Amino acid sequence: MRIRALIRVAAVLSAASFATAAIAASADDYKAAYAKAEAAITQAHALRNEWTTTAAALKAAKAAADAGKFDEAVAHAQQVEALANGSIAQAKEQEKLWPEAVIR
Amino acid sequence: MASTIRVRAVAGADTTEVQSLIQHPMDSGFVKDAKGELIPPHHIEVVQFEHGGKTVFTALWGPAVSKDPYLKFGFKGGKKGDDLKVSWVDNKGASDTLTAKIQ
Amino acid sequence: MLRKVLLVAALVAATAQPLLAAGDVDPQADFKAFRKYFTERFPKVPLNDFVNGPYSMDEGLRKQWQAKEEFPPYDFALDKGKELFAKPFKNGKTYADCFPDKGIGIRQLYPMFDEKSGEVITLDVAINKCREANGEAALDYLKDDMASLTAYMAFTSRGKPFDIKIPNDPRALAAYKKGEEYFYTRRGQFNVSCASCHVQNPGNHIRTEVLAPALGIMNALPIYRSEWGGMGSTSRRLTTCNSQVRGVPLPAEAEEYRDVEYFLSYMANGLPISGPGARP
Amino acid sequence: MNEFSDAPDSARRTVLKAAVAGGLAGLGLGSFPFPAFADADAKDFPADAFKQKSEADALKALYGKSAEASDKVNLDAPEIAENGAVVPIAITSTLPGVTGIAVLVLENPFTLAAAYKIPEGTQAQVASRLKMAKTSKVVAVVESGGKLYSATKEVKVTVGGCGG
Repeated sequence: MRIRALIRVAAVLSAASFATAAIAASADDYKAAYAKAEAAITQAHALRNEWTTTAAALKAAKAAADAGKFDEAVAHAQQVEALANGSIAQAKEQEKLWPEAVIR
Repeated sequence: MASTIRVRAVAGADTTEVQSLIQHPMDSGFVKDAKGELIPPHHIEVVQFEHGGKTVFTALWGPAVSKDPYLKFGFKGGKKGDDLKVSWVDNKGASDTLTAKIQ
Repeated sequence: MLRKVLLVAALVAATAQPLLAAGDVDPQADFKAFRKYFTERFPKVPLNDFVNGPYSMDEGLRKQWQAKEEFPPYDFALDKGKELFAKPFKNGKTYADCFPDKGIGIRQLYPMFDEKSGEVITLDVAINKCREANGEAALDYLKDDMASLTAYMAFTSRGKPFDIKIPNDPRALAAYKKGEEYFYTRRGQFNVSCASCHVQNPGNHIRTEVLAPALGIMNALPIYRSEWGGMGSTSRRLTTCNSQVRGVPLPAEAEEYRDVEYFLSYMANGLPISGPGARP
Repeated sequence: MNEFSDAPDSARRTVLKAAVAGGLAGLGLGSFPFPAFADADAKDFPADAFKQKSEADALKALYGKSAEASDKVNLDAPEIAENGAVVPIAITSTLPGVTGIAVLVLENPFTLAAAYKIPEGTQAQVASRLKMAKTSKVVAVVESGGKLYSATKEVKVTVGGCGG
């Protein structure tokens, strides 16, 4: 399960960096990526399961955007989305799986 | 203001066992604060214990002694009800003193 | 392990049935299984010693702890708590007016299910309710004053066995269940639950710490940690657990935290309060 | 001390008694935040010895000589420190006429951690708690009859006590 989650995140991340390497990103690309990231964070928050790394990546995205480095900003925003989605998937999966861990 | 010094001195048959705890940050000088700046060394340098007008123990401490430092030692003599005076001074000149009764 | 989880996931998906119906909350059965698990896994640890956390698991650590207990570093926090506890509010009343037995020797009764609000009230929450009822501002759950106050109240209760009641009220049972769920749910980027550490790995090292067993883990709270260089409240401990596994902590005394404290304290019924504890 | 396993009540009493003693001591017997400091004197403090980075230099600055190993110096320190911020260290000696005890942590930035003056009538024993930056040899030094004797033990530190 843990391994699977990590693989999932890693796959998304490598896809993201590949995409951004191909074409230079614009402010609009960043806005779009940021909006998606924000939506994922909101959902994770509602599930009361955010990861600390998500917030850190969001900060990095904003900083890069402020510096006009949109390639980097988009990559960070996509990372945020991937991390937030990871925590969402975890929360949903655990809703079903937790009883398996109970001492009986 | 409560004293920075806690002492427990218990008279036995032959010797008095003393334990003390002193409230002090004992900053080593190697730790950084939240802003990333080094907290300057701030530590107790000398602790003295006196019984019957005589110094029975002296501790000389560098910055490697733990926060709220603890000490345990024993001396001959001392009986229940005697005074035991404890004093400390730190590297910034702050100090405190307390006279406790031996139990 | 991985295969097992996958298998379970497949089963769950296939049957698409909730594993637990609403009716089958059985705290007593859980209690028995929980106790059996720990006593069988650690046959050499006397039952009442589980409350000493990592010190019940490791002789080297235990010796250092005992040396520190000769004159515990939390002595100052304890005195501070005593002072705070006795200090009258502006209206002349004190904490003693809010609690059974004037607040002395009662820590083992918390968390308590409050029939009026239908919620679990921890000792820390009860302290703030007392303050607010007397026109005082609430204390920060994560800060020193709350830690000192609860340390003193725990100290006056040392040796008294946990006596947590789960009344036959659907709201109390639901809170218990939520606490249990929180305890066993994996979270944070490290994907671990409270149970991953404190059920599956007590006595083992995580990085440099020896993990405490879940049985009796609440009995020592609040705790003085050498790592903190001071006394920390139950809220501080729980939120730290979250951030250590790279999860964003919930607000202090959030429902989940109160419920998990309820669950764990119930599991420790009969075991003595040992708080305030000292931990690495 | 099996604090709660065998005798919860007596353990509790011990701690209670201790708190009462501590409380009384703190209560009435005169505590002044910044009194004229008559007895312990900052001038007594061997600042130079506490700035040395090696065992030999620290001992030279403190006592003007070096130490030889002795089984009459007993150093009680944990094999693995639970936290480098608080490492309990106890030193005792069966040597006659002990006048001083010192403890050094060789890997700390400054090796000398503490020195104690032992007047006649005071026992050759002291327990305290020290900070250790990392795994290190700890050396206990006892001054007896004008000579220095030492005992050494390695203490493993996994969580350093110097923060930062």
